[in-house]
Amino acid sequence: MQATGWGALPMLAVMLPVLAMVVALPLGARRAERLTLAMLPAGLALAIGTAVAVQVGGAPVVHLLGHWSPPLGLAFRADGLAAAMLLTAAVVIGAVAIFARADFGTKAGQPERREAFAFWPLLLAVWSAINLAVVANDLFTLYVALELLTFAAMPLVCLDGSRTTMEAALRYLMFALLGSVLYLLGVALIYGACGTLDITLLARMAPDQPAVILAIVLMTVGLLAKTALLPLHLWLPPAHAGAPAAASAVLSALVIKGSFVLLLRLWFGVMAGQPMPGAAQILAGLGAAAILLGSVAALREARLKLLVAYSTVAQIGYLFLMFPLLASVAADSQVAAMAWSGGAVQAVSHAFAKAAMFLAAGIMAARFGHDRIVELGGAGRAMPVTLLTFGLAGLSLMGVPPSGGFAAKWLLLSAAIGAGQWWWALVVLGGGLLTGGYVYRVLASGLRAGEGAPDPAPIAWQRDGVALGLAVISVVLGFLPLAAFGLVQVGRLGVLP
Amino acid sequence: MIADLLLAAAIAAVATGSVLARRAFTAVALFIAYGLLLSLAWVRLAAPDVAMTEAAIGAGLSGVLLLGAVRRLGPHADAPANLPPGLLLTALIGIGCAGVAAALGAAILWLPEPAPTLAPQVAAALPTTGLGNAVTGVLMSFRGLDTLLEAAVVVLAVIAVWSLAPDGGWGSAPGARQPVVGRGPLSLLARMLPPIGIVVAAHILWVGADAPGGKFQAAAILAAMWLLPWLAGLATPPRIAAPWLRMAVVAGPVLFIVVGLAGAAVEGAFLAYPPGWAKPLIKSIEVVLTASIAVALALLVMGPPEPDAPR
Amino acid sequence: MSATIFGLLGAALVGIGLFGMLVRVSGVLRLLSFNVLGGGIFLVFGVVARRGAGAGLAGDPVPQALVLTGIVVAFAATTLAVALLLRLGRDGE
Amino acid sequence: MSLLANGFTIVAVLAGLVFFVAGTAGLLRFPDTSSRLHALTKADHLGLGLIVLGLLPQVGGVGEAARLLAIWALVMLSSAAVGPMIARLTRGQEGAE
Repeated sequence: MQATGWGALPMLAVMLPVLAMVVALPLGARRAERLTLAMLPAGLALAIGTAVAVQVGGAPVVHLLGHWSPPLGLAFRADGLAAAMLLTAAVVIGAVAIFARADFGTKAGQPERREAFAFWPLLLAVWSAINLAVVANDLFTLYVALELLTFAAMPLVCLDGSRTTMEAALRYLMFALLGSVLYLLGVALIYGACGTLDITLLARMAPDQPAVILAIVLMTVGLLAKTALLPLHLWLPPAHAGAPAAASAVLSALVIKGSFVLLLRLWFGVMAGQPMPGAAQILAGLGAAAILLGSVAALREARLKLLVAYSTVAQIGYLFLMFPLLASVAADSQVAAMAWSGGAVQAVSHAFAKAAMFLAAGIMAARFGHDRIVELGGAGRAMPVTLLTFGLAGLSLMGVPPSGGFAAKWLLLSAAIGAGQWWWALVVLGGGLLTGGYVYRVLASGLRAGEGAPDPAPIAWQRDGVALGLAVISVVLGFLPLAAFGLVQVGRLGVLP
Repeated sequence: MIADLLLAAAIAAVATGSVLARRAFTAVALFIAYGLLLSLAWVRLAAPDVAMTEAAIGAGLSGVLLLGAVRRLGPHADAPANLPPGLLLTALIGIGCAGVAAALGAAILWLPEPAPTLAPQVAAALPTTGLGNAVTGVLMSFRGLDTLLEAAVVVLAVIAVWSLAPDGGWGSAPGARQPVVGRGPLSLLARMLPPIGIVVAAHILWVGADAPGGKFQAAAILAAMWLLPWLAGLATPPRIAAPWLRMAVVAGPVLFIVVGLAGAAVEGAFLAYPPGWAKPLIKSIEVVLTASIAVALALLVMGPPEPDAPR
Repeated sequence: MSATIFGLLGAALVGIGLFGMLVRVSGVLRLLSFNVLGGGIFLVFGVVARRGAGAGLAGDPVPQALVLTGIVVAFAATTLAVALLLRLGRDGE
Repeated sequence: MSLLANGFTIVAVLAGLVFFVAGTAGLLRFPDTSSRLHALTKADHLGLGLIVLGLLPQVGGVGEAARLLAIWALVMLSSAAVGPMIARLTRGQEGAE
């Protein structure tokens, strides 16, 4: 593997947040907050730069650490999917950071608070970990990235210090640790069988030893536990619903995507030579079950934040519909390209929509002092922007045209028909209807005249603004011409010569 | 051969005992034995660096941590968080785990022959780093990024553990206050051992460039030399608000990242050391990193700040 | 030969630790099982390293270095879990 | 000379092993904690001491010999500290305070 120009961009996108996270500890809460805010434009610029370099060059951007090339050394490799995720992470983290200032900010002269001390470095840690998880090209470096992600996400879950969230955090930690060790076991087997952990080199080797197959099975189970695909989703609803709104947004939008991208790299990079259509059908079957059961749970849920969390369980299901489509057709075919784009756009548009939805839910819960859906009457009058944000994000999740969610679902639908697997198309359509059901429940309740409409608490307009901004992005993604999604095709491992 | 079989049988027995023990205290005691026996296995596998780390961290620090947890939880340590699975489910899980172990064993037996290895490449590239210990070369040069990220993980763990502090104690000293034991044997040990331990740690760090040893092992010993007086009630840890303490935790990782970024600026690649500078730079990073990791490991064992700790 | 013995031991330890993690209900015992499992996985790395001996080295130093990193990361995970367990135990009093 | 040294090593190490075996048997068979501790510490001191003594003629230099002796000294120190602590703990909490 050769280093390419502009390789320093993804490297800095990983290392600067790491440096900021480490430095934040001695700086203390107040200066850590300022440092985070100062990092936002830099991180966004690096992500845009990487995306431009990938798009213009038409090839992945590679940085060889210490000039050592794999297999001995380590490489950062930003392909189109990685660039898209870098951009998503930079925007979502930026919005969440601005949103969180009201909850976790420290005023001049105020003593450091525990929550404020922890929040900013944890946010920076999530950022660096997700960037690392999409650009690192070595399976063990990716293990460290996954651990970084877990160690940052777990304390975010129980930042409020209540017993309920602590229990949710413990359950999450146990699932995540089990997932990590299964993944690590796979790493050991792959090294033993192939003598390298570099994904690109492994993809060229097209290994088919039993040890590698077993490794992929173990790693897949481990990563599914971290991605929370049904039936390994049990930890997600209490963890994502219990966390503070800003943290929930990051957890649902970004953290689960790290392990998902890694799963794609394993299945369609390392194992590109060995299509596993049977196993892929099982994964998509679990995905379909997640869409169905997650949506039904969301329909029946009485609490707003839990509803949004169950919606995440359902939307994760869509991500797995691309597996059998990619596994059953030639890697360089049109159908494969559509399925790949569909999955990638689903990951990205869900990130924006879900972050917007959690932030909106957080604003409502803060204003009402509770998040019981039936008692949200009057929200439409008292906080129209918030409800609009929720609605726009909901449109994208449903897949109503024109929105990012529509683009994703339409691509998946066409790919399913193109691959002759029409049953997954039915799942996509049915899932959209169910999503519409639970989004409608919230909107209908919010638009009712409420006798107990709360006095407007002084909540900064920036909070509504960033939430609305994220929702708008999730919709606007659908206005992009399809060619714009060509970015995520650049450097797809399975189609490399 | 027979020695290996006996050792393996002993390790498996101790592990089973630890996992199935009825009382948490027994389980932890067996777990410490497990860690120590495992480090013997590492010696047999010709990995002295790992053997030292396993004994120091896997058995030593983890043992102290878990024993402390069992003591502080008291009866809670044995209390189930939820209902144990029924007999049938337990049997099914057992069959499943046995299946995983069998598949894994088969996969290991069928690993390709000759084994793929990077040893020749490491041996060929090692002279450019000026180091004699191949493991240190991998950790600090070829896969320096992993080590750097791992140092960041340790800092993050400190932040995460502190974030679990109960309300009311923010800024105070970490960990529960330890009873002062006065003139007992522990006190004697806590006074006599640290000077020796510090010398040993410095030695292990220093030879680590060329012989088995290095920063993790040295850091674990240093951390133990701080924990011992703490456990004896002789040393009160500083308040977590203390700037120097926070600086100490991050100094090593910061230096590592700054050197890495300087490499990117000067040599065109993150963590590229200029020719001839590799060994002195690596040694400097290792010294500072050892101190930082030692402080961080000790803080991790002590736990989050407590409201009843001395302010 | 010793590589084979310890390889099979590593596989057995993985099974034992996994069983403990799934069956034990007390938090501390679950955590112990996680560490037993981790020890088994590291042993598999060690066996891979030993099999890769060559070029004057008694073992492939790359997997050995990975284990060193892994042990520290696993320890950090254990401290996090212990802090959570202590917090939950203390609130339960 | 080397024959004599090797013979000494073999005899001393074997004797050390005998003490270890006896100590282990005592640890397993003795009825209460105090006598178990007695067996354990005696095995530690005498067994390890004899093994270190036996290995001394085999070492390459003063440094190695010093390290062997240091190991012995450290084990003595720690068992001297830990033994009474365990004894005190098992005597019950009232004795410990």
